Amino acid sequence: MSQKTEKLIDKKGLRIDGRKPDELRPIKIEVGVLSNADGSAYIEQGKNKILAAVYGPKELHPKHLALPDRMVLRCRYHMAPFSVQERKSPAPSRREIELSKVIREAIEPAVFVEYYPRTAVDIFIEVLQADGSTRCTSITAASLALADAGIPMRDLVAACSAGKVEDMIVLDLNDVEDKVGTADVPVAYMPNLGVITLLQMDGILTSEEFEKAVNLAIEGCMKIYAMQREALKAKYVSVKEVEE
Amino acid sequence: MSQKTEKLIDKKGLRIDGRKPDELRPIKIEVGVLSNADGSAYIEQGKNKILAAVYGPKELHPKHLALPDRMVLRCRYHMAPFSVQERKSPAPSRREIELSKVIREAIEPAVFVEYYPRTAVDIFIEVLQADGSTRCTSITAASLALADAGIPMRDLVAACSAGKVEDMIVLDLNDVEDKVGTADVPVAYMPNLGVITLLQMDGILTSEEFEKAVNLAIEGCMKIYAMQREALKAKYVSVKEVEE
Amino acid sequence: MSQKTEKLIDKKGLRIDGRKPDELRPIKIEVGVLSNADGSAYIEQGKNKILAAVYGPKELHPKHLALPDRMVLRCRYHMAPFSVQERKSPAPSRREIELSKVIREAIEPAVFVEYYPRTAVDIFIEVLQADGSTRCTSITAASLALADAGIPMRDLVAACSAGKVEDMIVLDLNDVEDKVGTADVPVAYMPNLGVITLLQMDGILTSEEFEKAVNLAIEGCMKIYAMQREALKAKYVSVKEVEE
Amino acid sequence: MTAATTVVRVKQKQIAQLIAKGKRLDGRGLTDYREIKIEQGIIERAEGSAKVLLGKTEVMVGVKIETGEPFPDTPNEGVLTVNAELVPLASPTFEPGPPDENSIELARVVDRGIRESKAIDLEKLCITPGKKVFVIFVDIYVLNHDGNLIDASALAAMTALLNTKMFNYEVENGEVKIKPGYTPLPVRRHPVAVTFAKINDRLVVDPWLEEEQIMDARLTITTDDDGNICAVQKGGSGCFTPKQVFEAVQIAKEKAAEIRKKLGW
Amino acid sequence: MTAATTVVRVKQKQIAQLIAKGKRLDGRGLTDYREIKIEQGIIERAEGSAKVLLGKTEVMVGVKIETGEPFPDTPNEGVLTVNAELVPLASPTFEPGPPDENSIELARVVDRGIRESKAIDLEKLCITPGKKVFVIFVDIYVLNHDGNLIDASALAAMTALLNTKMFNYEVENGEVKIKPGYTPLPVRRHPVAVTFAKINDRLVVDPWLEEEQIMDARLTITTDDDGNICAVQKGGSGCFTPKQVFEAVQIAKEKAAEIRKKLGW
Amino acid sequence: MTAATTVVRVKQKQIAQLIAKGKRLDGRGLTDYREIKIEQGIIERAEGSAKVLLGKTEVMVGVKIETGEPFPDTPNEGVLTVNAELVPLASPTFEPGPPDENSIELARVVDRGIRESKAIDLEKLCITPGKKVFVIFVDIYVLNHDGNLIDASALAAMTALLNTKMFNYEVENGEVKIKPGYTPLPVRRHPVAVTFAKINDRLVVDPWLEEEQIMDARLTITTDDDGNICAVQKGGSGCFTPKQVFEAVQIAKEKAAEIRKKLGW
Repeated sequence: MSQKTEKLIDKKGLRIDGRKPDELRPIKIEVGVLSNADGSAYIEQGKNKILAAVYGPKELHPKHLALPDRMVLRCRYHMAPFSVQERKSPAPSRREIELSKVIREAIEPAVFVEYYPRTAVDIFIEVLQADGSTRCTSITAASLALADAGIPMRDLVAACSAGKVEDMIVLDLNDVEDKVGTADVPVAYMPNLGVITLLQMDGILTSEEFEKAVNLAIEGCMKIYAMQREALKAKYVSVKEVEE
Repeated sequence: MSQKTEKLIDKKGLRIDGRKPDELRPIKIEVGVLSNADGSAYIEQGKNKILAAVYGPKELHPKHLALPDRMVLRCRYHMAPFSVQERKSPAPSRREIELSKVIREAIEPAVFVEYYPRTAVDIFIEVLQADGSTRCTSITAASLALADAGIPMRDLVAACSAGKVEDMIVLDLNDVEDKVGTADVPVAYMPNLGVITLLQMDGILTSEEFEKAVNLAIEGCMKIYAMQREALKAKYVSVKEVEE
Repeated sequence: MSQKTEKLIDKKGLRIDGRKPDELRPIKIEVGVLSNADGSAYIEQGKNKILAAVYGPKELHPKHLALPDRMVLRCRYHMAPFSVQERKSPAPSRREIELSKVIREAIEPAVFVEYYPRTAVDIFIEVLQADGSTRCTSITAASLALADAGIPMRDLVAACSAGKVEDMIVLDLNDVEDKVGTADVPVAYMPNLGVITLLQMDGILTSEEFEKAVNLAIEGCMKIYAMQREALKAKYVSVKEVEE
Repeated sequence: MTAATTVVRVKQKQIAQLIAKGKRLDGRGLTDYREIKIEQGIIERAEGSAKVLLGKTEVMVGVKIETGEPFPDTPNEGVLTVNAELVPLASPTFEPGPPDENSIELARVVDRGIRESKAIDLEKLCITPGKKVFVIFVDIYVLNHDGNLIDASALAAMTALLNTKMFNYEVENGEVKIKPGYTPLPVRRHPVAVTFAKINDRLVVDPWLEEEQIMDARLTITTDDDGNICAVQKGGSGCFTPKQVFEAVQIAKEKAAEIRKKLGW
Repeated sequence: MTAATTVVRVKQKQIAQLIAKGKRLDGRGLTDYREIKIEQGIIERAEGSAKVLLGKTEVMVGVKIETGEPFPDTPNEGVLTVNAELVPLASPTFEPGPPDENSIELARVVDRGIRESKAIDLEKLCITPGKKVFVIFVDIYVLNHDGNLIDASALAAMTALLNTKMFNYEVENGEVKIKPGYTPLPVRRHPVAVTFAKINDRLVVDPWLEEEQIMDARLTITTDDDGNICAVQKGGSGCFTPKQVFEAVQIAKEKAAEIRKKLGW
Repeated sequence: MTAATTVVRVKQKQIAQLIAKGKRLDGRGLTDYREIKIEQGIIERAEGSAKVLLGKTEVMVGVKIETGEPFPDTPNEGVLTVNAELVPLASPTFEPGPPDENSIELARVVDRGIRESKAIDLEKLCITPGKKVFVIFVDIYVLNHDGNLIDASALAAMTALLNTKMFNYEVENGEVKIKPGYTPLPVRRHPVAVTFAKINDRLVVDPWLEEEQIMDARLTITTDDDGNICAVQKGGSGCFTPKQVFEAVQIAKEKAAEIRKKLGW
């Protein structure tokens, strides 16, 4: 993260997009949006626009990759060429390969993988527009797509980032805050079980700041979790936090 | 197709290589030219020099790709690095991948694919020198190679292009006419059945011109078809249309 | 090999690193250096630093590649990005692919491949630092790694280069001699059987010079062979030829 | 591609028999399109964008503009690049990986329609002749595959190009300086692709997925605003009589005119 | 990844049960590292190099320096590139071929530790702003995999960077002229990665291979000389409670300080 | 590569037994080449071309000339690039795809013969030292594989180089201007590769496919016009005694001289 001279927090303590430090961006969730996939979800979080689809459980080819006692969960995080400022080549980047791995590992703890031995479940995530913290928004969507597909799960996984922007710990970094801020802490959380399933950090934080950021991100996850559950019931939900 | 200022039709209505509008380029055909392939054919049409070989029917690996009720017909159209003005990289281009598909789909209607279930037949086409309308010349050769391999067929497929060059609908475009002309219409045809198996077009034509071009191309196919049959009998034939 | 103006042989007939024409570079050999591999060896020859590991015999995937009457011997010669002056891309170069083939073919004559039908044995060679004649040093190491893995062998394979440097036939070319010299003749040899298993040459030699170079390289192989046997017993040996 | 189950076979038979009678399982006439829904400008990060719903087929297109070098044989023209991705989210038959023959064919057919109709005035995209031009990336992204990807993609591509905004600029010492404001991309023609499936020797327009699975062959006719043909592509392992082809041309002209009218093109 | 044999299962059970009691099969305490052996400067052809042995895990790192272009958004900074190869010599589970998700994750976690702690003064590696900078290639080469590749690789990378020598140079008409002598790379921070495995709901530091095979999840905390956190990475298909995470942070700070002290950093 | 059928085995045994008696199944003596037929200049689009028939083995070579940058260590020399494709048309054992070890070895052995004999005066192909030189692409295209691809390819490559015509040019402000007329490529040496198979401990020259399938090992000796050796390559999973190698060298010199004489080189 490189430091630049932009002013990210104004005199009132509000952020570049007018949010309070602990405020989420507006979120829209829709479940079951694709007719071909076994499960799907579409989410907008700020200007993030992300689709997740689930196919499976299904047979695995070649067969020697199948596991005798559990399903194989696979995940592909992919960005559309037009999702970012400079056109992205369609070939998967190193970043996309790493994120596919950590997202899969963030979701796998929630899935009863032993229910469908010898099968595969594929999670496909397409970032149509990227606006910071896409890995969190992707996990939130992927988790809903799995539930929509009827894959048995211990809990939904909700994900949200926190970070440090100009000496302030803030929730749910947008693109500018992610790039120009001091630190970024993406977290995925299973509220019912009280456990963290994704945790990364880059930047510089004291351990106190880190603890604060993780706890703030978990609070964000709790709010998102409520929306996820709402969306599963309603198949569609749109929330913008109002001034309290 | 970009318009340039070259003069493609002279005052007598003759084309850049002296041909009349409805005249084919000189054609040489030789069948059974390669000792390893199960069937093969070599064709020269103008400066096009093209080899086609057929291998099969044979086992398919991996086996789960085999079809229970028919053979799998595969086709690879490939250009030698030295076949064109600027050296072509040996890796298959997007154009070569598309042409491999449309050529396969032009030939498949002629083949009794159900005679050899669970097998594969490979058609390999190598363009040694390219001089316009190579996809048509390739189909003409591939069809002969299949016949030479003894693959059961409904009919031979003959192919020929027509196009528009300076307001005139002409037969069998050469390289310059293809690049500088107004439109190109490659057609593959099964004369006995009276059906078109390949049809593409790029450029600009009124529907009347298009109809005229397709009909002219079919006439070309009929002439080439006669040569194909001759070549299968003689294993070698060379034809240059003479002034009538 | 390009001719440059550096002086490679001094007035006393000594080489750029002080060696006599028929003198090997200092050699250190250690066998059984890696805990995961079934067999391994590390060798330093001059500034060459090379690791070889053997895995197998083991099952082959996909199974249709297995041979009913013998093992499949595979070999990968690979250079670390930092092993040469200009950083080498990690993707295998054409040179590495050729060397993997000739090294495999240099070692295969020594292996009783028929003892383990339907299996595979992998030889992995990593050049950590390259200083000329790496293919020979690699063969010497790979042969020890095979022995360390308990793969049944007719004989050890020892390898050494000879070449022509400023009108003199010399043993065991280093990097500078390899690049600036007139010719390079890498040889692999099985002393007990008296046969050559690798032979290449590039440069220009009369047939008399070539014969002399091959014979000198075989002498080098004999010396290295003695060290190999010593190393198998001692698991570690370090030899620098002393002035006689 | 895999063996169809019995239930599927029964449905396929039904679809084919209905078509022989001039009817379709979803109630459409043989030359009717499914409902077309278009959204545009939905990807703010892209210079142009559109999403087309053709029944349940869903295609998104994003347009990005960069600067680059012209092709040596057209030094005064910008570069148009059309790319298509059949992302695995859109269909159980799509696989991750580099573009296969289907996505390449899709991109090239859409590309030819735009290019051959000279829909974009590429000469207006030249910055410094022979050195620097604008490169227009048209990225087709199939989100749900329910048949007739070509027509949906061609519509989405043209819609995205029509709402594409280019930043204003001036050239100073060979460098492009961005100036305030935007101008639309110089789009002057509106090619429309109309695709037919041949089933039971009849032609149907805008085949949906289940029709495509049983069709003998496919034919796409792209026409421009004047009813001229600018691109044709036959696909599939079957054939057409010349009569069927010429009949398709007439229908394609009519359907394209209808669509152009509906979209105000 | 394949089904473990009975013998292996028994051993795995034993490892897990011991850890529940606060013990480890190899006699270490839960927060003890294996023996660390470091060699440096061993690859003369490289500008910097190191080999780290962490128990039987063996990682080599070579540093090469070339000139190249800066990234557009940091025109005044040199470029740091970290790459990792899991060469098949190092483990029966590694395959030849392009980098897979494991080697990419390894490289990126090590990269983030160095980059986010600003360990290298990249501004000192600029030759001509916006045009020419030094590019530092850090190549991680795993030679034997016995667990905890991240910590071993991060240690080897920092050791190699610390012994990296850059040739002296001057710029003449935009061309770099080499001058006699060498200067060390401007390294100013010493990030240390400390990795935990969660087994039987307990955290163990520096897991060896057999512990990794039964761990639920992995957590790496990288801290800088001041005890600030500069990179975190959770791996594996399990989870951590927030309490475990915060506990790990404290242990990581202590272990990193110990290592830094031992190495004289 | 697959298990040979009984009929094939019987034939293989016969071939081997005949060779032990100094005879070959096709009637040749052990050191006889098959009939060599050469066509040249057959690809008008290429600057040079040739087709060689060695019995039923058929190899085409095309030479293309482009301009490019020299290698940093030879700034005054043009660049020679030899590439070989074993297209699947030529043999049931060839597969489509990127070059495998066999095509790479073939290209590199032919390349070394031309390069090490200094057959082409690369210094005459320099346009602007260090900046711009001619790049000679020699593309080997195997059309039918009936054994001994190396010798056929080397012959075709040299024939194609010998009939290669370069356009005349002058350099104006660093740009190459084409002038009327052509000059031949500066070829000054005529390396010839002679390949041996070892079967039943005997050496045979110019093995055909069925001999290659049973040979223990392969040896190629390339010599120049003066009988000097300029490239050697042992192939195959067998071995040679030193005596066999030196014997092969003498035969190779004789056979190469014969071929050079026959071709008027």
